[in-house]
Amino acid sequence: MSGMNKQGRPTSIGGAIPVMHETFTGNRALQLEEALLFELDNPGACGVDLDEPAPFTARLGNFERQGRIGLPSVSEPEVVRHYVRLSAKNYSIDAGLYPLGSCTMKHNPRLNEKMARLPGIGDIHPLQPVKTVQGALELMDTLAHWLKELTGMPGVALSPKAGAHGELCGMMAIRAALIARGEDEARSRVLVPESAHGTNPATAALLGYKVDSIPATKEGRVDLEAFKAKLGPDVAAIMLTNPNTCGLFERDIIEIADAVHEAGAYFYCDGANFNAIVGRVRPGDLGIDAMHINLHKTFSTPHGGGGPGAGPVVFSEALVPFAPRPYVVHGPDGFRLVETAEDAKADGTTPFGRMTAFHGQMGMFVRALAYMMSHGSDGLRQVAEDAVLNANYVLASLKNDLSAPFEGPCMHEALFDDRFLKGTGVETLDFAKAMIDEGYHPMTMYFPLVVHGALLIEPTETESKQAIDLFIATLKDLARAAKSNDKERFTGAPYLSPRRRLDETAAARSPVLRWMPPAPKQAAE
Amino acid sequence: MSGMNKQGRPTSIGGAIPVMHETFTGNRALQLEEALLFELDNPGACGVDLDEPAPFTARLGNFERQGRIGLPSVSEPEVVRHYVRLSAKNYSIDAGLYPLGSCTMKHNPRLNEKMARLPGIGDIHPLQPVKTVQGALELMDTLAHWLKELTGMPGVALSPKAGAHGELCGMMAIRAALIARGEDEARSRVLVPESAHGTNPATAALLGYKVDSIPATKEGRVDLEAFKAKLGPDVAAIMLTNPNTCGLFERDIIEIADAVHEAGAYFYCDGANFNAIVGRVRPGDLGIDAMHINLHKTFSTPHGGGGPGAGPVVFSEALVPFAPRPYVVHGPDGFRLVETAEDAKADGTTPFGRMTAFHGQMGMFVRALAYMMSHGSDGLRQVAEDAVLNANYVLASLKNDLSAPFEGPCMHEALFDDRFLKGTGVETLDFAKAMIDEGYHPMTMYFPLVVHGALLIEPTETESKQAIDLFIATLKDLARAAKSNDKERFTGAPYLSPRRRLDETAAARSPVLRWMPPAPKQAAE
Amino acid sequence: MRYLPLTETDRREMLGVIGAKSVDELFRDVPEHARLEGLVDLPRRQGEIEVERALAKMAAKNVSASSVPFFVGAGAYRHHVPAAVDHLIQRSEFLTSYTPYQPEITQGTLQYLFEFQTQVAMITGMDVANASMYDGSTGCGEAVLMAHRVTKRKKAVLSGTLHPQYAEVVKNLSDFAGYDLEIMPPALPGKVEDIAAHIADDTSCVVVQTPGFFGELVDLRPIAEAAHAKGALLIAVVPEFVSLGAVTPPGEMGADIVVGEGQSIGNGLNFGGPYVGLFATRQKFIRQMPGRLCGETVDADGKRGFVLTLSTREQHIRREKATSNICTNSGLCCLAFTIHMSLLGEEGYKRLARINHAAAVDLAERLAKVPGVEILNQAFFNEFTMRVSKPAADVVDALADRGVLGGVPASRLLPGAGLDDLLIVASTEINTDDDRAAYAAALEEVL
Amino acid sequence: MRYLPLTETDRREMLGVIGAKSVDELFRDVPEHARLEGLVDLPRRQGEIEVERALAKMAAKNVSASSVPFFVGAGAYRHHVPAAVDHLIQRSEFLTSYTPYQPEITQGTLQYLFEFQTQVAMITGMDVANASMYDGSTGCGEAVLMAHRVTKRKKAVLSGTLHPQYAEVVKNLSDFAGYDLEIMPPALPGKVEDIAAHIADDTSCVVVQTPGFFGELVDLRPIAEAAHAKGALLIAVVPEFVSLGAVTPPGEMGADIVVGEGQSIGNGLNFGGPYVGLFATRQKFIRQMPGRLCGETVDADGKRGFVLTLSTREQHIRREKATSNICTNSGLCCLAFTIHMSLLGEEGYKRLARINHAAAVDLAERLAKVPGVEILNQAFFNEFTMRVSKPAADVVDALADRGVLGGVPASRLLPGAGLDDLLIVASTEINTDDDRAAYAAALEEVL
Ligand SMILES: Cc1ncc(COP(=O)(O)O)c(C=O)c1O
Ligand SMILES: Cc1ncc(COP(=O)(O)O)c(C=O)c1O
Repeated sequence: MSGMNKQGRPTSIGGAIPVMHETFTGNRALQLEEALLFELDNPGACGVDLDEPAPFTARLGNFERQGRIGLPSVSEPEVVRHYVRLSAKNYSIDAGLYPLGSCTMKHNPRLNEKMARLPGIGDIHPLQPVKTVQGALELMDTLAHWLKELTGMPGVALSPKAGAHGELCGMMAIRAALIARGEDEARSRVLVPESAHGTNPATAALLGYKVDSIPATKEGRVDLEAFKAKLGPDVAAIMLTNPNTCGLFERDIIEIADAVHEAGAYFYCDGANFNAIVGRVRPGDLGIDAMHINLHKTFSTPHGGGGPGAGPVVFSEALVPFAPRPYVVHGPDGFRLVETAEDAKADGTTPFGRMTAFHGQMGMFVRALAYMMSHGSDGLRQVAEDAVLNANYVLASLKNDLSAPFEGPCMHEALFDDRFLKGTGVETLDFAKAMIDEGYHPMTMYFPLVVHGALLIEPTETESKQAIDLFIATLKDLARAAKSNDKERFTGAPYLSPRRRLDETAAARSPVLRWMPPAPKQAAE
Repeated sequence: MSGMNKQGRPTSIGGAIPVMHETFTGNRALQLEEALLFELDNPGACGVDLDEPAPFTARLGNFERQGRIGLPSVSEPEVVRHYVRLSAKNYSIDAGLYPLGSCTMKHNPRLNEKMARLPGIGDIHPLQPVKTVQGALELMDTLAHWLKELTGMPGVALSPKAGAHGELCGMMAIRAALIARGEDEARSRVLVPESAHGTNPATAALLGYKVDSIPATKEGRVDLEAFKAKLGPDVAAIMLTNPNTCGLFERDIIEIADAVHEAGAYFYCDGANFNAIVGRVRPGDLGIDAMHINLHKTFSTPHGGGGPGAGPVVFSEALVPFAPRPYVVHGPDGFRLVETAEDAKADGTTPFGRMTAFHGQMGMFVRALAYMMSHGSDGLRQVAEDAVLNANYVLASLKNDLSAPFEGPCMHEALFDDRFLKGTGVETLDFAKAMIDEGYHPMTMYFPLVVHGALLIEPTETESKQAIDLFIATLKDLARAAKSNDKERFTGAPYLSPRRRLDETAAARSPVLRWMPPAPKQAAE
Repeated sequence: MRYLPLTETDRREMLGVIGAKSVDELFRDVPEHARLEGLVDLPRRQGEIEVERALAKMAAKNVSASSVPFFVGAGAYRHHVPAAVDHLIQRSEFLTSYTPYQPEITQGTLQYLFEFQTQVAMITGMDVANASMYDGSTGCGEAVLMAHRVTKRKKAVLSGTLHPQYAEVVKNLSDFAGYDLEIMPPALPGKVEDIAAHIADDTSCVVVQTPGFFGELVDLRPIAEAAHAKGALLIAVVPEFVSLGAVTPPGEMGADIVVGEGQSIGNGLNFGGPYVGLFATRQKFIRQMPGRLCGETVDADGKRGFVLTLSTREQHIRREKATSNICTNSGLCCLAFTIHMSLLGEEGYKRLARINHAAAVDLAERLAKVPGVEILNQAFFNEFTMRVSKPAADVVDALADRGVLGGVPASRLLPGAGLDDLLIVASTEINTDDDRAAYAAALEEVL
Repeated sequence: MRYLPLTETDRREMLGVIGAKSVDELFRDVPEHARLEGLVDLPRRQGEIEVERALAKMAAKNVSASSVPFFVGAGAYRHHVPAAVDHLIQRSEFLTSYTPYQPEITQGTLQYLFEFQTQVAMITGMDVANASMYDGSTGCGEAVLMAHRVTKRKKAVLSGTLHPQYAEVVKNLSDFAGYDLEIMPPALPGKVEDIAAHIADDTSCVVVQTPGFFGELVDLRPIAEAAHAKGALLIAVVPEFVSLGAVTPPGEMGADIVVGEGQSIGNGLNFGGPYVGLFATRQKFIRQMPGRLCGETVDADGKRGFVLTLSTREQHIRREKATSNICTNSGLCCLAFTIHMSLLGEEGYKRLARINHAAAVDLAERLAKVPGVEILNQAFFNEFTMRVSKPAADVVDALADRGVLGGVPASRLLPGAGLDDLLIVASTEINTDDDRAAYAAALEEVL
């Protein structure tokens, strides 16, 4: 443990040491305030040097833009400083443990960033002649091969843009299969466990399905009996997350799959948690029909403050024929792209359609492939094992300090509820905010919904034991403080971040969604 | 001015708002503590994957290394986090105004970083066959051309590694010329103004010269009479900085040059402040014989926390024949390098020798050239004008709040002394440290030596008026506070930085210059 | 393995704390026959050197846009991205952070999203914009669904100006979600598309692209009028966002929703993704918008700050009642967009647009002189369509053999539509005069 | 101009505050005839696109090491630099900060310097190291001056193992500073250099390189003994720092000062610079060291922190009495070094060294089979010298024509020394078996 850590030092609010808390600038040494970009506007400044084109006759018709747009004029040094200062207001994986359950905030190797920027990868156009992008198609084909091998599934659609888009893709394939069977009209219900991520019901609803909720057992898993009772000839599919959002493996998954298939429905699996089992379990061996894979979770493409991601979907034999365009095939003259309905007809397939323009998130494909190749079959298996080990270590170490709703072992994440806070006046939210002062990003809170005041911790495999030990010690200290009436440490938290607690209610009540130029000052004043 | 700045808010120490000042981890939200690398050691972890070579017969003789070196074993995620966390403890130009006088902390364009990383620039070996590096030699030749045009001097040696190394190079050329004239023995004295940067006397002394100090006038410039009185047949050279380290142009520079030359000596100019006059004044028009140019100042190659830099030296006709190897020549078959004494003989020149292995700081050359080409002749002139304008604006705005020892106009930097702090109990150092809490890097302090408690402010041309206005307002507020007895704000400062004032005396008294493994614990305890 | 910090010793100690004998025990909930005993059939771990070598080899098989005269567009455009952009988006604090759900320690992301929303709203001439969609095509699909929600109608009309793959995406979504759709035939430049005639009382929206797929600028005003007269919305689609530096924005021509592809600003070609969907609308529709929104507020000390807001529209709160299922969006691409736009500013953005237009006009003039070429467009921005005297696909292939990437044959996206002789060509600020001369010369050879 | 934030309005306002009519007034101290009225005769400002194009064009005229089988060494070595290194050194906080004179807000730089010093001391087997010199060659010059200070003597002896350009740098400095020097003739592998015989009572130091310029490893122990017996110091020079992962460090063989070139770790070839000089010595000599030193201390709250220390040795405090005139050093290259070394760690560093050695042994074995080649070395690390049957300079040229960069002819650095048939060849972890096979094949063709 670092000699610099103050473990064991008492925590206090206020106190005797002279702490300077207001400065003239509002800055706090390296913690710098930053104006809005628009407030930096200085007409005449510019962050690029572009020469005015030589005089020519415009051919814009009547569509020449008139008047000011309102964009601020800022020089390059100021622009760079603006974003560097903003960046310093963010937490990141590179700064510390980021235990957001379900989000899989793991290390993002810089090799992958470098590979994505090779001119032969980053600087090619999706509609160049295919003979000029054979390497790109090879890369996609290689990625597809890895994904199929790792999941044990025979087909994959690479194009979905993120997990939720993958869900849509998978459910569309299911729908297409049902249409092909002439059962689309009849099957209007989709079963979704209570613990599911919001995208699952949203996806099903988007396609017009009725969402039917499956209750959970006391062990945090699908209630098999309740589930079977809900099955019927009007069920199109089940959308099940496995490992589930409580961080648990669905023990009955094979029975579930069998029952689904028996009922003539399909089994969609939310694969957001594939990182827990990669290399150790192949979803194809569990009876799954379609599953998306968040390349930005399991395969570490950076989350980038909210995206972009990539959500390839693997398919069972039953669904492969319906997988969307485009896809890559390897023919005698090299790689080809099947892009249009005509191409598909020629290829003898029946894709349900197209999810997006072009071919998917190439920039994420190369990163994910670099990650996979770096780990290899052995390393990926170790990824799952270490992720699960780290989570169980957290669960075992904290179960007496926090409260755990379910028995272990867990998979890649450890779920706690708020029973340990009962009577303290501290809520899950407060507890999380106090972690900020300690230098941690909070865990996922209030999700999954099946548990009260949930605290879902996913350390991932890229955290060291040393880092996790300090994290555990900190949470123990916080739990102790909460229980010993040190309420202000929580309800006022965070104290030390660039901003203290933000008023979200006010924000939603009268939304201010953009900057507006200040009203011109009145001449008389 | 930013709406987020708290100008006009009173500053107080301690106070009523509950400020949490100790955390369990020692972290303060985004301000994170970080252990020493060695404390992260975890044998078995490793940040690279290298395969053991296939068995082979070593040919190391008896020199196989035995035993542990002691290097820590750390995985890549931990290494990345270590340095990201360390970085967050640094101030930088990208974070804010960095007004270090004489150091020229200006914006570092990222284009230049990108250019330095082109494989054809960053990934070529200095001893490849010259026919495989024609573009590199062209680049050096182009840079040389720009430097000669900008300075109005006929020759340049590119190889010196930094400013001080350039000084050495220039003084060696002077010495070589004196040797050629048979006057080396006779000329043993070098005149250096009191206000000179430490490298000037150190350089002269390194070459065995007696350093003779020239006093300054009340106007902060070389005392012409005193200087002339010091001239004599034993003087080898004068080393003069112009604009000088008080930020002033040496008005009598041409008279000085004439007198130097009349006395049979040479005129070395420290060109660290060339940024003040680039494009407006050519040192060649001032009678200078040799001058180094800090590419890392005037031409914005990044300072990198202390280096690397580059210090090319331009030469007058008198010194060109002695310029060191290597240099580039353009012949009928393209560019050639004159590397060895033999090459030079063939080329008919008489270089004094060699400053360094290989050919100099190519990585800096490309950055500097990209910077020059971006600005062009017009932009570079504007650089000088804006640098001087910004400095004069600071001087004019603060001269009534701080105390200015010399009349303006100044050149690229504004010098203040500590008279304004008289009787406040606040010293220059305290004043500077209080700036840290306000989010500023302090200016250069206690330099130049000709002024008491000097505060030397160089805003550079890449600061906006808005940024400078806030800086000025902050210094005014600090000056006001110092004068109104708010002493604690200064003497205890900084309060808000990652570390508070560090004990430099203790560090020097019993130096700890490296980490040592902790002594093994005694078994009995 | 370099990315895995745990050592065997760590693992043993941790298993001890957990009270498990082996890691296998932790996987005991996995049905036995589904537990893989050995390794999957894939290569073992590799070092950086090997991975880099393998991927660089693939990359080397592609012709990169920087290596040839390059004129390919049709929905993705090669522009110069200032070096500062790529540098800044790689900062750890941006690259390796998550969606800003904890605003106290994600003000960096939140503030740039707020600024991004403002820029998009200003440029499109709309009131508000969201914090991005996946890309232009999926944004287009979402816009149609939103129009259905707003109008409570079920039928959209897609103009023949719309990028065929965008149309396919809308159709796919529309079909599966059970909505109606009318897709008009390709709208060739020179012929006016009478879309107003297709707007009926049950039409929820019309979707029109400008510059259109064939490069032609479209007058949205009459379409907006016709749509509004029937209570329908006008959705304007702008895949080349640089155009709005020179061209009247849809917001000033009556559009109700503007969907854009932001790739052109700050983002590379990337073989088609990731890109960034821009989505702007009128204030009154904000509660029907899909995607994340960032809003201004204050913190406990009264200081200005930003938060994600109106999340009651979103799946993580509203689940099956959400306006969209989108979760992860295009965060980092927004950042690239907004940084590049900040560098450009008002003047730079407009000038960039003028340079693009000049480049395309120059190219059109040069190519028009090549025998066998007819330029179809009247009013265009940086892209136009030409009729060539041989099948366009063959022409493009033959040009590629001569080291020129000359554009997109319409038949690649619209096979069997009788458009085999049409070639869509773009020119931007990255093309030099030499590039355009090389194109004309090569085309002359090929035709 | 994109880097200049001031606008004409700003300038006017600021001149007003200053009380000047024009900026010319601010330059009034410049003698009139030295004021340039017009612009210097150089091109005008250019945008990023143009600058990038021009420099890329120059770059394209060079054969980059990554594009061919590459075996050039002789003081600069191509190694794989992990991607994390280059990413991290570009962080604004490292790249755009100054020398850490204000320790409260430069702990980042200071801590890595402290760690760097520790790594260098450990690897060389010495007590302490400084925070870097410009490069190995100038560090070597400084080491000789330091030895003169320590011993109060004036004469150095340079072994024939020393890189000829290092020797030139030392000679240059030594001559101008008025010291004596003996430079021994090139020490070819296979012949033992009797340097001990050249150590006299007035000898301040002997300077020996290992691996030597011709790749041969040198036994420093007898030299150290001989030097110490006469009260002289042994300065060991290590230009290929990867070697110390496999080879006994100078500190264990009696060296008093170790000078290294750190380029091999974390830093690219860069056509010769910037590189990073490593400088280590015994505790007792610290006050005679040149360059910056970082030391540990505590802050006002008692927390551990770091500062630059012992600056009374340095020019900014001591001026003409300083131990050196060095100011700016190689900060960012130290950072690259220390990050790469952190990634390597004990195991990685040693393994990297073994891989290098294996690569060179394999290459030597392959080339030895080529008719006309004789390998001279007995004990070497990743570099060796071969005698070839034609002038080595011609051989290297002919190899280059065949797309192989085959090494450095000794005659390039030692012309006229009768060594025209010697070729110095290095192989590192970046070379594949195919690379080495290609070399052997090309060499066979050429000889
Ligand atoms: C369980 C689960 N399902 C689906 C998703 C949606 O994935 P994405 O954000 O990539 O659309 C997430 C991501 O947050 C998730 O955690
Ligand atoms: C006036 C002056 N001269 C010389 C130098 C030395 O230059 P360098 O640090 O590049 O060796 C400096 C830099 O600090 C300086 O300011």
